Amino acid sequence: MTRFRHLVARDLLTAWRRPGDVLLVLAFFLLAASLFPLGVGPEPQILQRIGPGVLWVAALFAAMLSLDRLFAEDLVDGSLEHLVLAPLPLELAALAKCLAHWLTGGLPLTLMSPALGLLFGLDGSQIAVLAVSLLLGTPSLSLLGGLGAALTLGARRGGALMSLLVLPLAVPVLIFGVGAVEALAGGAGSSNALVLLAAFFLVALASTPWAIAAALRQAVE
Amino acid sequence: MSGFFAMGGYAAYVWPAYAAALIALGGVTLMSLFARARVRRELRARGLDRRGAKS
Amino acid sequence: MAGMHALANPARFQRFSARALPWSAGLTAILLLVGLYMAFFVAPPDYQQKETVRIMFVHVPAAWWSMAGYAFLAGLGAALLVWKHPLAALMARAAAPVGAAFAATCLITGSFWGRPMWGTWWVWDARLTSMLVLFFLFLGHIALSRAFDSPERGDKAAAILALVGVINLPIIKFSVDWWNTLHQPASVMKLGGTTIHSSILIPLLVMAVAFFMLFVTLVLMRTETEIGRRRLEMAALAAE
Amino acid sequence: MPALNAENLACRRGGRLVFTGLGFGLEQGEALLLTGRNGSGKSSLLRLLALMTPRLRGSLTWTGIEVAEQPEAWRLALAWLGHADAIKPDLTVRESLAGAQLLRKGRLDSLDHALGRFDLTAIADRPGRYLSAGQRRRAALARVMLSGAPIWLLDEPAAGLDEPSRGALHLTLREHMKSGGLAVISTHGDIHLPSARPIDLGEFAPSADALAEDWS
Repeated sequence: MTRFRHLVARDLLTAWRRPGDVLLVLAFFLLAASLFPLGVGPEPQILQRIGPGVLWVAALFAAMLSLDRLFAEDLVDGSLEHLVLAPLPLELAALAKCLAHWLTGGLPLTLMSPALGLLFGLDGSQIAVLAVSLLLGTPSLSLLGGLGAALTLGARRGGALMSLLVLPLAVPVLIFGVGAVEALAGGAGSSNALVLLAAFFLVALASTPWAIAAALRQAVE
Repeated sequence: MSGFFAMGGYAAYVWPAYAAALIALGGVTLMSLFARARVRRELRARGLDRRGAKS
Repeated sequence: MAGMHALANPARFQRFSARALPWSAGLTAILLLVGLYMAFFVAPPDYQQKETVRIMFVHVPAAWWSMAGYAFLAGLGAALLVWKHPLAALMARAAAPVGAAFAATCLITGSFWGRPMWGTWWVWDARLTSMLVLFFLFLGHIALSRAFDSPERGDKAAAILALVGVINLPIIKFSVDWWNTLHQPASVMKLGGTTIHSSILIPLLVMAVAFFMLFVTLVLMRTETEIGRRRLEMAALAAE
Repeated sequence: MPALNAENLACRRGGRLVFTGLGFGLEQGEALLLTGRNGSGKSSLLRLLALMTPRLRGSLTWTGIEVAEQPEAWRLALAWLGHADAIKPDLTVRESLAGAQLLRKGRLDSLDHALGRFDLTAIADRPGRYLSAGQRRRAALARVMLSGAPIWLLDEPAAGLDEPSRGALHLTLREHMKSGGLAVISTHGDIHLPSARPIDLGEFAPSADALAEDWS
């Protein structure tokens, strides 16, 4: 367990010393979200209608942004070899990297989402459910994103290819995430969408680490 | 026969749909045939085709 | 090559496919002709959708075999990763584009089928949207398998993706259906009424088998090509 | 049966058969010096021993047990030095070495002896990005020394080292051997150890027909 905690702490320390990376993700989230009113027009009722969807898509892309550094730097500087050779299971090491990615990516996005909700004129309950849905959904993005990053290690045109691989798999997260906020309007309550988000996370937690480990082993072959 | 092609007035949907299927499936078939021919020609040129290679 | 399966040896596979190809190609052609004839001259127009229902005879088989094709890709992925089956990688490389072509066929014919009823070229119908995501999964598989300098590396990476993809496919399908019920409660392309009358079912089944044979024929042929390509690469490497 | 015994090893990388029929036996306190031209498979052999590159054929046993059967225990017995030094640009030398310790042994021993041996004490708190190549290499060697692992797999450890550092490396290697450790070292003739046996990988290069039978 100390090894797992150490890996997470190491990446957090690196992120702490390079605040630019986290700020870049947050800046992109804000920028992507603010483009839509410019494109669609400032009418409040339109913005409120498309707000949840826009914010979720922007968060999805923002989460993808910071993925290329997840394993690529370790491969280049040689620490990926030491990760593969570490006495802890590679699946656990992969989870540690994804957790660190979430703490420096998904979580800040979630904490920032209320502010952006105001940009779109969302009301209190919508902002609250949006934040909860992001909280439940972004961990899955870190897992799927981690897989995309590991699979494209050493590939040509890694960045764009990674999004092509990850985004189709992330469709359920987007659908349930936005669905949770929109369910409020229908008065049906957003609990079942949130439960589905949590269920997806459990499936991702069960199915992704082995794939990331297998992809990492290939990268050091 | 012309009645047949009219497709009960829906000719504008049925025929393009079948044309699209022909293009997509025919296309992948043709591409596969060309690729096979090209590789076979290259294998023969290098004397590696089945008859030539030690099996 | 430990754990040799009968057809695993490339040369033995090529002898098999050389014999099997003419038969499967011939069978495909015959079935297609029979199926198309029945689709246009035997099957009656649907009382509601009228003649447009004939698009179903191409759309539905394409949908079936693109989904089955992706499951096949995942199976090949498992064969490559778990049993180190040497041919699985080449067959996956051969099958992915065929699967993508079937998915594309399904998407295009589906939009033509929906056109008269909704007046729009693309209908965000649950099945079509899931098929669109499946199409992206095929593209991802093809792009990933070709994204590395070493083909073996690409094959294994794509195999991992296919395995994760096949686990997520039903979840994606469920989420799209769930999303569909949120936005368009009315379901869309009913398969020509509740019970499918045999006059429609038989042509559909014939076309389905025809499409299956087309899939098999293309995969056999393309696998043979991939073996040839890999042999050319080996020769080039050995010559260095 | 030697402590570390390899028989009939064969390895394929990038679709090419790199070597075949390679075998050796290492007792405790012995080292194997891998020599041979570039591309003869020195790094591939090291990576194969570390279970990173898959083994096409052959067996590898440590204390009589096939390593593939208990990979975790085998990895615990290894210290690895690759081409790259695995020194993180944003972490200081001390943090990198302490981290490597934690990752390997799950606990922290004193770093001072290793830092002193490779003359890193003065720059111990400098972030990795400000280190020169030689300094990074010395930090990587310090990590190997700190690992306390019985088997060292070193890929051209002396590359880029100045004279004093090379002396420190030889001293560390001799200490490791004396304490019963083993080492497999790929080198370009810059390692001189009394108890080391050279092995030229050129002798295990695949013959022409060995290559052909692969893709008949």
